[in-house]
Amino acid sequence: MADKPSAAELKDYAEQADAWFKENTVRDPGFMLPLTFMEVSTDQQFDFLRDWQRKVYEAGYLGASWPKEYGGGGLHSEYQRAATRAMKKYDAPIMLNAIGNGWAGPLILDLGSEEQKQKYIKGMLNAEDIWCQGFSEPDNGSDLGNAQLRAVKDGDEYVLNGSKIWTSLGDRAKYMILLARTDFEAENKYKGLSFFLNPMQVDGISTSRIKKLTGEYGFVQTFFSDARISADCLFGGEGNGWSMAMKTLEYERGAKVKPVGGFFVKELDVMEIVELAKNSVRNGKPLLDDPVMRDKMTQYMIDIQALNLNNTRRRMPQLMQDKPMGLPLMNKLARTELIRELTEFSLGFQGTKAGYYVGDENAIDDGYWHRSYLNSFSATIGGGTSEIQRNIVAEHALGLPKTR
Amino acid sequence: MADKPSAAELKDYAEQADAWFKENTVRDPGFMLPLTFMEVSTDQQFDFLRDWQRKVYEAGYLGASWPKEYGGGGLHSEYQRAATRAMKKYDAPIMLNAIGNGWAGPLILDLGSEEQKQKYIKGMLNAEDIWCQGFSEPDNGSDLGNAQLRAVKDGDEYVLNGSKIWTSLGDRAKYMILLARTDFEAENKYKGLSFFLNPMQVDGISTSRIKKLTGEYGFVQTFFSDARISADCLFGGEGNGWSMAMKTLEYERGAKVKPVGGFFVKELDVMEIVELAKNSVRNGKPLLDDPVMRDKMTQYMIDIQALNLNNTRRRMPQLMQDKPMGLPLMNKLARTELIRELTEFSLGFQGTKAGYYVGDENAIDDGYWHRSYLNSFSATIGGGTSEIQRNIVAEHALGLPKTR
Amino acid sequence: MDNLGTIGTTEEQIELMDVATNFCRDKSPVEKVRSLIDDDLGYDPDIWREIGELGWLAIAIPEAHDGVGLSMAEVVPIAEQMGRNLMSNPFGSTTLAAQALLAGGSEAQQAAWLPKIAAGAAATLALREDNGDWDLSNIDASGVESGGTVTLSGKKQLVLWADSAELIIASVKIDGAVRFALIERSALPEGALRRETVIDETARSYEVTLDGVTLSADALFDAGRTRETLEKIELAAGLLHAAEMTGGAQSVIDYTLEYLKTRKQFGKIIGSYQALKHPTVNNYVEYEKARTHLYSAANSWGEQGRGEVAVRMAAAQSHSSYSTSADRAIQFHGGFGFTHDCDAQLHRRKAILSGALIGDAAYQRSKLANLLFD
Amino acid sequence: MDNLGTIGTTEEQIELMDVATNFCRDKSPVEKVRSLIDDDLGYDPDIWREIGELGWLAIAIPEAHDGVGLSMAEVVPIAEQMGRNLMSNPFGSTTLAAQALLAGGSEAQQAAWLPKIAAGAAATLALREDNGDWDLSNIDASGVESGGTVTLSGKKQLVLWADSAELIIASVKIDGAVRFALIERSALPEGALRRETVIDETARSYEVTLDGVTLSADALFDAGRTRETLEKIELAAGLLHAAEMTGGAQSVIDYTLEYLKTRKQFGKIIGSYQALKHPTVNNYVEYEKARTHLYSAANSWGEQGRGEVAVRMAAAQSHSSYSTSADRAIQFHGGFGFTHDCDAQLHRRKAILSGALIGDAAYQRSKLANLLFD
Repeated sequence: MADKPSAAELKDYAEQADAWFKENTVRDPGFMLPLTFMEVSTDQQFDFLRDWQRKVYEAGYLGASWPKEYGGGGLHSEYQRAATRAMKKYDAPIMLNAIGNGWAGPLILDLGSEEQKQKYIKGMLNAEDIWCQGFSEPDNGSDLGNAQLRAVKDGDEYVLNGSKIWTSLGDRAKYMILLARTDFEAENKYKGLSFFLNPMQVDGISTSRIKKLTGEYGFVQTFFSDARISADCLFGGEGNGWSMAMKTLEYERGAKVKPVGGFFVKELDVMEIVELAKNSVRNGKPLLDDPVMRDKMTQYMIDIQALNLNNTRRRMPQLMQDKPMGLPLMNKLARTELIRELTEFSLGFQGTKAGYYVGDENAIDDGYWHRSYLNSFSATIGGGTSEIQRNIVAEHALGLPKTR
Repeated sequence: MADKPSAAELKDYAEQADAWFKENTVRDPGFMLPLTFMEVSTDQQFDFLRDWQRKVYEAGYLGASWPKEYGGGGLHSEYQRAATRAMKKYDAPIMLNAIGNGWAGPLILDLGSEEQKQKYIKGMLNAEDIWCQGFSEPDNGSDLGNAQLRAVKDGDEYVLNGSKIWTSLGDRAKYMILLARTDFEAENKYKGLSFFLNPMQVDGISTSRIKKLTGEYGFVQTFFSDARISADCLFGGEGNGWSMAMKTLEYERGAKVKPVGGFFVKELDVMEIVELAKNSVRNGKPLLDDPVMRDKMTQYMIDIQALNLNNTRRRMPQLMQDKPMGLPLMNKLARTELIRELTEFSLGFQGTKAGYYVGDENAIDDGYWHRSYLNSFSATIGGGTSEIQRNIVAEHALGLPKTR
Repeated sequence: MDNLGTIGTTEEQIELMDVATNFCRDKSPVEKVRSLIDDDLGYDPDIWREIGELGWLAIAIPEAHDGVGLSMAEVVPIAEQMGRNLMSNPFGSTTLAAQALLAGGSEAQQAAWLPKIAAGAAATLALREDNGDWDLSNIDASGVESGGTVTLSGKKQLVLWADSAELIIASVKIDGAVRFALIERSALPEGALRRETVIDETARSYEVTLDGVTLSADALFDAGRTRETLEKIELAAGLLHAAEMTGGAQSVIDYTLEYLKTRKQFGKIIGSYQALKHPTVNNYVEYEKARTHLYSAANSWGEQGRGEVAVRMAAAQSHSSYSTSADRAIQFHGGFGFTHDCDAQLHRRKAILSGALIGDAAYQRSKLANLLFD
Repeated sequence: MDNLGTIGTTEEQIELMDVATNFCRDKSPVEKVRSLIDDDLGYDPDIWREIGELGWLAIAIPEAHDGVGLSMAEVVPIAEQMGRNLMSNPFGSTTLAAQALLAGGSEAQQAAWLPKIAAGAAATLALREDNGDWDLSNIDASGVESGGTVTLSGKKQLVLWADSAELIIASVKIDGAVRFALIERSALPEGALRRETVIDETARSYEVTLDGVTLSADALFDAGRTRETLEKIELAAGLLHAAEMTGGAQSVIDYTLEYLKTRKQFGKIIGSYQALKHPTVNNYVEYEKARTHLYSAANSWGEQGRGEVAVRMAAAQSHSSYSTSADRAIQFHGGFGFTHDCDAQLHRRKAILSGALIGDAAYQRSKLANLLFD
């Protein structure tokens, strides 16, 4: 455990980080940068973000607080937080290798063997090894526990058959964290699941790109037909797949393992929409002179401010006595629904120009708002739909009975 | 079956009716008149409405198209419709005996014996015999089919034990249409139910008034303890209670039996709220100069106009091809929820005066709007909550599966 | 209020509803709609010819000009069924051009163009500009008149189906006043049309550069007719798009219902979950309101005052209903809803374009408020 | 935007939160709340005395005037818990009167009254009038000054707890300018107070007739302090009511949850139906937003600019959250919800009164918009 830095040490580091990101952050490479790792569509975007992650890592501002022996910086997590603040400050691009750094990495650091740590950690930090996630299946979008992809032990290998879907970067990944069914007779659906660190470059594993409602690509469906992987890929032991998967979700919520740094999803900058509103004209008058728009915009400001302050309040136990799970569990629901509403609302600022889309020279902000609205569904649907989220809040924060 | 009147005959009658209601309609007796038969609170209100119904009946404008031999006017239903139009035109008070004329009457005329028709119809038309409804029970508010009030046959009597709730006019009624359980071993909950025309002035039947959230009275709970009624009160035969109850609901929707005439519920006159809005001042300016209020008010006008036009469209088969049950089934849901929203919205017109309630000289419109808002829940809850209504529309108009 | 619309239908309207219901369903299955997305023209010329032969373009054109002599009321069920089946073609733009000619065109101009349109020629309107304003009188494109000819300049945006239109009626400012110019597409210089990328992939829209276009002064509408022409166009467009959006709302709700009735999660048909069921009921209720307003608008069309109130109510309600139903359709289809293969996005995108063209629900309400409360 | 509030707490605030949580829960069970509805005074004098002894009325009063020397930030958790337990008494009106004295009172006026208030004397403000306006500078009650005495006339409405207050601070117009007058209730003529029927049955409100009330000219606040006094009152009232409404929202949601967890229909606990479960989650989310804004407002209280933004956000969010949660609470309790015995209506009525007193969510937003966008 690295020592807590002195204020002076931290200040120095923070200033270095600030200077570095000030100098190195490219905000407009001349093409649209993805707001989330789920929106990487073109080779251009992929290559740019991969290079960017490596560059940040090599500068020491990614994985700074992960163990030195596996490729991290070995520093106290305060350092990494300072670096991440600098990235935010300069609106730096996202970190590409989200599943690796945010999900697989923490799991391996927490429960992996020495060999596994040696083998996987550095490659995910420098973005050499891209990771993807194989939880959802076409027939079990919301019902992860019901995963049906079959993994049958055969000697020192597992034979995989089935399909996974919504795999971000699946066509570019070297590894997949895979939830598969090893036991079809288990007493309940969860106990039959096992968790694998699955190599993607294997015969019998193929991917096909999924065209999103935005017209872009970003997800793939992955097909497994008699794909053979080494039994060493099993992680956490047979039958423990569900608990491993749940752990990755905890890490994602920031539990236990030190933060890898950076961010995988760019939060919509509210002020952007205020700017759009301020610069929009409706029937010859500034949009924000229209009291109906003002009123709605004000309500959104109230919502946005509340969600931003919630992130601080979550760390204030004195204000988290009653229903302590409420704020953490509602965050995804509230934030993703707000962004959907807000981006949809922004279309109403654009008058006839709302008819244009990404790619037309007449489109306002190059169609950013239309695209953001359509993309917003990836967050209200992915990672548990808003409907599922409401069940979770109701059952785990409010103590209401399950819906059968 | 009475003959269809000629245009001339109808015109004469309509003119007479118009003249009569023009002359006889009292709109402001000096106290607040109930908007629905569920809101009759004081003796003053009750006596006034009872007299009014008798007067209308005796003038021949209520039950005009019900059979002459039982006390009706024996005319074609076009006549009654003309009379009802006149009542609406002059904003006449409601007809008090709703359960009698709207529910029990049609049932008896449709399926009752000669004796029953002789015994009951005239008394309900002239409001001599007030009727009430005993379907809901304290523990089965929404689940009517689960009624538990026990009716045990004993010789030529039934012995009743249990309780009914939300009985409008229950403390003033001579008869109750009662849904009771005669068979606790029936194969399903519905088959165990029977339907009674139950006399209220019987030993062992007592009522207690329920104070509404408005602070007023209007409903009672009725208690039955070893109350004995004649077996002749059974209607439709043992085990047919559910289908009898369902029939009363159909009649209420205007099926089969000729319209008795008048109305039991006064529809909120939209223009009243527009007037309130027009006359309201907010921060020194007319409320309707406030574009936010204008915008909301406009949306309500769109909603109100749609629901009013729906009543016409329902009778236009050419516009009811797709999902024919949709409009009829959604009407209660849409209308009652709209009235709740609209009356709540009206509180926002009143500035600091919204703090006052019925009875204060400073209250706007004597607190009419606050009272209407609070009372609006009787319609979003009573007769099947809005949540139940959504199930009904989903399952019977849209063909979605039942929620278990 | 005496300016609220009433509801009613005409026999012809209902007959056309029956014909259009079958025709649009048969000729525009969704596979066809999707194949046309990648087609330059954007519609099937044979079907377009059939539409002409059916006389649908002639419905609201007077018999004197070889039309059927009915009104926009009878056009409504056709537009509704086209919207319901995502059938995209110059029907709407052509109908609006004919309405513009009827409102603003001289006898000669009408005689020159209405029979052609009635016989199946496509036409369109060029009204919108870079200011994005829904107030169509706020324009910068201009014309200079001298010696009997007019020279135009400026750009018009969101000109639907311009490449298919034989006639483009453009609004331009001449001596500070808005005028309408009849432009034959064939008279446009090379490169005057730029295909635009619009949010609705089933539509075809063009930016039209007027620079250097010259025409004879008698290709202009009379200056005195500008105001009523603008009003007529706005109302006709509102009614037409309300019809399309209402049909679209019906179809996206049915599409969602189909999924809710068949898709299983957690071992249950998802349509049995009230989280999906009840919002769908709410959307259905809003759709029925929209359809009621639509046929009230059709019925009140042409009545002074009432017509505009009814049309704007229909436009506002259909836009909000279509938008919300399509938004929920995406959400309720879960992962599939996020794919381009799910039809929900086709509807969501179409609703956005329609709102952009005629003014969204909030805009319609702001206009309505003036009619209702002032 | 640099005028957005931040969130934080003080130790004293949290200590008071713990004390108030227990005190209000123990002293204000709902049976007691209901028995007080029929009580003329409207609160339990012994508990009021205890509140004085606890020093709660002294919290935001400077030590120089025998106060604790903290700020409104520390009053917030108390008001929140009172709202949560529907505990009704002159705490709020007295606190606001003290804030008014601090903003507008002379040293002598503060010295005369703040120690009394700190020691437990009730006070109130008389600001509202028949015009119903939320703009407190729009008043007609007036005073005429001559020879060192002021003669008042006019009526003030919605004066909370006037019959219990030793001091009534009334706004009146003198020579066309809004002034504040310190009126000892004992100095009011017979019949000057009329108890009003307000929507919240747990509150006590009076109409105060000022006609014939005369007082010495030094019972007026300095004319130069009027503006800041009005602003201070509006903000303090906004914060206080936001706290009450936030506590009320928490409590009506918990009350609903309790019912949803125990009531059965169709053989199932009704809380398992998503039709009730999901809207309750939405209401809960809105409540948590309100509470976050509340403690941001408390924390930002006193910061120029930020303070008002944070307070109005808290007021807007708590009013809409409380109103909606209570409205749904009535609905979700079914038939019982429609009865006076169900506590949901107590909350719904209280939310209406609070909105009437400080300005509802829409009003707060309209004020906010100016602070945020202009």
